[in-house]
Amino acid sequence: MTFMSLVPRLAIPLLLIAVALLPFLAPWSKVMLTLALAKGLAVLGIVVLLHAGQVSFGHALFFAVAAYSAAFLGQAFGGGELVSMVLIGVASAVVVGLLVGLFVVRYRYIFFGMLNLAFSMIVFSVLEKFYHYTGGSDGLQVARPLVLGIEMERPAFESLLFYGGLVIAVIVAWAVHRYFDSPIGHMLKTIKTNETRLEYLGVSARRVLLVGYLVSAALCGLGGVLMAVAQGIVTPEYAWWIRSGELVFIAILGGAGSVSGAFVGALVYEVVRTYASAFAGDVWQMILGFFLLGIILYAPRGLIGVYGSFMGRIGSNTASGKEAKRRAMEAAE
Amino acid sequence: MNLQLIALAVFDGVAYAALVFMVAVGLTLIFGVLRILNVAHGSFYAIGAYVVASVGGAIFAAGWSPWLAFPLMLIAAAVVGIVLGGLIERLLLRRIYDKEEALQILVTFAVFMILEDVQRLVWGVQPYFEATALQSLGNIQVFGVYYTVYQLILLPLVALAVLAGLRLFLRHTLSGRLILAVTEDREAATAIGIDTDKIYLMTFMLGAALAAFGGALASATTSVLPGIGADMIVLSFAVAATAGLGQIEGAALAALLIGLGRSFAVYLMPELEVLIPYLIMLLVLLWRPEGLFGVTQTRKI
Amino acid sequence: MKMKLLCGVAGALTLALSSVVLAADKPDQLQVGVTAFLSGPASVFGEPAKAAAEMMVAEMNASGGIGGVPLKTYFVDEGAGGEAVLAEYRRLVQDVEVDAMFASISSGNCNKIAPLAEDLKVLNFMWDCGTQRIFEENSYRYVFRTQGHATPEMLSSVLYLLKTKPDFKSIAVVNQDYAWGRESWKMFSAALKAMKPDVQIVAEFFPKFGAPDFSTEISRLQALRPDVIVSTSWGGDLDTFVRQAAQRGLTNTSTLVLPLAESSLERLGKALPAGHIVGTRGDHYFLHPERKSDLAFSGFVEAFKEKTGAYPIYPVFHMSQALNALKAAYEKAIAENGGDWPEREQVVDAMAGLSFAGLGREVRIREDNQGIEDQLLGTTIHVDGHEFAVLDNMMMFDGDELTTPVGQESVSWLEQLTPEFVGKVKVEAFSHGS
Amino acid sequence: MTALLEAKGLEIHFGGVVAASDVNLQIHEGKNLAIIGPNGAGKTTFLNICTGYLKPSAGQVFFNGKGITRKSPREITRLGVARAFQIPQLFGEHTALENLLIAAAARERRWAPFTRLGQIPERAEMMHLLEMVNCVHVADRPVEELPEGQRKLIDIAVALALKPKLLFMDEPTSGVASSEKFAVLDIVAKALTESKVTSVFVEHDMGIVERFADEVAVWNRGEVLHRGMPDDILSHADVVRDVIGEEI
Repeated sequence: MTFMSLVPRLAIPLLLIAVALLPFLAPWSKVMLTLALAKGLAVLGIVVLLHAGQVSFGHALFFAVAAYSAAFLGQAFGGGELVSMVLIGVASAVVVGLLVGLFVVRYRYIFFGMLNLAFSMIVFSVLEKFYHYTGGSDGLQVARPLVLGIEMERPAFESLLFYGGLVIAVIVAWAVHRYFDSPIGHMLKTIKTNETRLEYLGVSARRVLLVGYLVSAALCGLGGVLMAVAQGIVTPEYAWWIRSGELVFIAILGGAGSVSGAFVGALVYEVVRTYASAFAGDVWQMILGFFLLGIILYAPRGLIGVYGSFMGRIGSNTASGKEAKRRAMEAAE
Repeated sequence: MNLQLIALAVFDGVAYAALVFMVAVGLTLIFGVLRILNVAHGSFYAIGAYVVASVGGAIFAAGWSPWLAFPLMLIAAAVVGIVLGGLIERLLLRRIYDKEEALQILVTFAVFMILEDVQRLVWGVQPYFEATALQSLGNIQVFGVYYTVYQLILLPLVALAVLAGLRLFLRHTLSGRLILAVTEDREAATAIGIDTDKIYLMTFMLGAALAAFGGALASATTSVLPGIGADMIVLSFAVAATAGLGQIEGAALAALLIGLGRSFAVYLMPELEVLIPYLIMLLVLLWRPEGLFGVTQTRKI
Repeated sequence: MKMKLLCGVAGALTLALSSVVLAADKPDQLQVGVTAFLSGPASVFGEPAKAAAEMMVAEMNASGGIGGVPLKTYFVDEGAGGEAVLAEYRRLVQDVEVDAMFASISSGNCNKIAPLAEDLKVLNFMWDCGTQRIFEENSYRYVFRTQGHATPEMLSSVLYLLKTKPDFKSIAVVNQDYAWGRESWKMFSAALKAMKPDVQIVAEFFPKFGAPDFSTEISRLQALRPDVIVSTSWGGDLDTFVRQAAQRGLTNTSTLVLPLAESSLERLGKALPAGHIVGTRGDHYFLHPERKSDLAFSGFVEAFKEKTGAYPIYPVFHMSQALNALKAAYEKAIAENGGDWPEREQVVDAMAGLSFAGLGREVRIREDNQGIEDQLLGTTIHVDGHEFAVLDNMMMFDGDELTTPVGQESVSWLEQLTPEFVGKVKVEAFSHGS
Repeated sequence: MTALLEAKGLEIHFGGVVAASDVNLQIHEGKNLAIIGPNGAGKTTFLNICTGYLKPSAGQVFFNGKGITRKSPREITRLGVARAFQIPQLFGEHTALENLLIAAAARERRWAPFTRLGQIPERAEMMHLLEMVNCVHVADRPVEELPEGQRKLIDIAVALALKPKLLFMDEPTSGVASSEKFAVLDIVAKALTESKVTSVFVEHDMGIVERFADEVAVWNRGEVLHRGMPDDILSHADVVRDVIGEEI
């Protein structure tokens, strides 16, 4: 086995280590990376639905529901407790996911996307309008919660969020990976390719999609809670349609359907966005827009796909080229 | 709520619906033919408004007749539709017709993001306000309340004219019939030798021009500022989806429904105002998944 | 396990680095980060403030900077969204290691940044945001406000209304639907109900922030015919509302009270008719009755108009206050340090009880870190020489009397005011010509 | 002989086209029934009604004596009725083996989220099925890459993977090269016998009908015209004129 053929297999652990070490070099980046993780988790939710060929333009809804649940919990208990925030946040995302999901899994494609959009805009409007309960468009503060009963200073808390988030992300990514490889995960994929056959196997496509929908809602919820505690504030903008679009954007950017792509995409997006808005304040949206166009037109498999074919090209000079390419793709997905 | 207030709410709702219709009908037309949900549609609306507000501001300041405001709106809409719409269709959309729906929407989303910053670079971030057209028509008093003639009479008339014009165009001209043919059955239309490329281009330019025209008309009644496109696009999504995507007359009715719903909310429960369009859309789609006038399609096995 | 080891090594490394203590030598430059809206609707405030900051810093540096050290500014766009602002704020503090931060315009951002600044131990001036909550709910060492807050702004508006139009019966409100719109109305109505208990509130509208159209609300208001309509809106929202109200004759039947309209006067042009009440969020007015003949003031106003094409509005004044506060604090700290360049903590100590003046009257930092600023209001009038409405029948209110006392909560403090307060409050009057 | 499936008085029309008009038919256990008839006679419609894809405007369908007229394809499938399609309905991105494994997982209701599809206990059984339809060599290739003939076989294998009591096949040999048709049907027939499945198949090739059908039903304009043993039916004058003649 040559060194080159090892690279793809090591890529993800290497990237993880690099990300884990970054905050030591640039302390300010810790929170940015935490936010990237939060978005990555939510994007993973989008990826789950993309497996079924469905695109939700309203998934920021679950992000917001979980974030607000955590915020309400924090306010009700004067600070709150991180673990319960995560649990309650994710649970409420799942409950809302069930209510919304029962309706939307009856629809496909554009109607699926639009109905999700409608639900998210309703939640957005409610969050924005019912000022006395939700703090209106300014949102709610999320005070730094206790962690298992321990009060933490900001630097320690931020480190905990980042490294804790990283560990959770790795576990969740593995779990989603396994879910995709399970029978019901494969059935989810068949909603995209042939739903009729699935029904003719005696399986309810709606139920399969509902399971996927709940998984995606839970993932968005997890991302939402992490975002809420990392930022210390939740706003209705969490549920806005542009937020949902951003999640889909990142999913495509990273590599549609790819688990690791969700996080790679989120990381790249967050870095580009932060730097673009710092150094090209007038045109950061434009930069992101061109970036997105370039990806869709020239690299439809996203960053992960670019990486895969890059490794493949390097590898093809060696005897085990094909093998390296296959591994790179495998490692990527 | 007495009769007077009901009448007032209806007037407000109709004026609002007229503007929303203009944008939504372009969106739905494009979807019907190209099968692409154009997120950048809101940008055409905004750019139409900006062009009229800035050019109008300049020429009226130079002492030109205020009546030029009306032809200016038409010209601005046509220019935005042909130049911007044409460029986007030829350079971008043409390359993605065979891609997945999600990617198509994202391409228009990217265009939307780019155009947002283009507007900011060209027109800055300060609001424009150019109400010459509105002022030149004066006010009218109804039930002791002053309305502008522009909003109460002109806008609904223009919307009706656009609706009638579109019907005429689609039913009674060759180009229009070709568009309808492609809307109804894309494969069949291609099979009988219709030049779909040309139809797509024409439809996209027409749809973009309608959105820009909506913006041009709105510019006389509102401030033109960054972000108006983003709000308008979700609203016109709601209208188009409520009507059934691709339904032109349906869009008029849905716009009216949403416009009236919104203005009655302002009178009865102001808190619900922003919620109304989405609630209406949701209820309609839950009851009729394809929208009020949409058609169900079954798959052949 | 591996992770633990890595953390340990890297941790030791950071410790070693941070233990190299830097002596307070005179730096090459004094770095200041400024958050302001450079995009989005609120850039109507951010852009002029940025232009003003650049002009004022250039002028300060030309005359030796602060204690001989030139200033360098970094701008952060609040329009990029809360999360980008916070990331950039951290980067400036932790990476660039700025000496002070001016943050921010948005109250929402102030809410987020105040605790962060406290944790990062960086001197932070809330240079423009109005929320009164921050110092009422928490106490801070590093966070200061170099201007007044929403309570004196609202209270002075109510007082001006009651003094100039004591007989009005009914009032309606049209505010933007976000914290400022809601909170300002809560305070305005609390003060109004306390000092004029028989007032009738006939309608409360909170249209969406950035709403492009108020036609429906205006129809409703015309049917209701309130004597007074208050709106604390600003920017495009205020412009649109006033223009549409004027077009449809609402301004003929109701008096508008617009506490933030000083920032819209020039843009509104002739659309804002005479006879309506305008506030300035402090004593901020390009024809400041006490300063307009002052050469430093009028020179700046002219230069600003020259550079940006518009007269300075209140955020420009707020920026001048923040910069002058910084200068005053450093100079005080240098003096207290025997002429040597002060440590950062010494500068923070010097903020206590600091007085400074920007383009308006003198501002004083109170013991809760809140600035005390006087309030100027007036009624619109159209005069020759200006293409837009200017202020007449101006009143200057004393900030001390109008600012919530330390340790009290604004709304409950306003609620215990009495009708007698209107007569007791100290007022200086000016007319347009004076 | 008991009727495994019974259709009574089925009616359906699309616009002006009558696709089923008083269709009555019994399907007997253990027999292979061929349905023949000209295009547009309503053969596929009959299959669509029996498997729940279409709802008749009148009439009823019974399976094992139980009414299934208003049931969905999913419910009918779960009762033991499987279907192979004229255009193969497969999961294009999945491999041939995975297509079968998904069917097996559906049959056994394997919903546990952390079991791998490739490691379910039915794997050996599915490999055997692939062997039966001569597709083991393409087991690991995505079905969208395979030629139509193989896809047809896999489509039938997917239906068989459900272990149905009754199998509907819509033109199992269309799209298969004529030189291979018999070979293909031999494979299918063997598999059917091995799994003891009753079958109903729509077919245009009379040679195939003759060789594989135990019974034949003739369709025209939404009606069942004749029913009987292959030899009798295929020599029937009307049938020769209306159906077979057209086929040639």
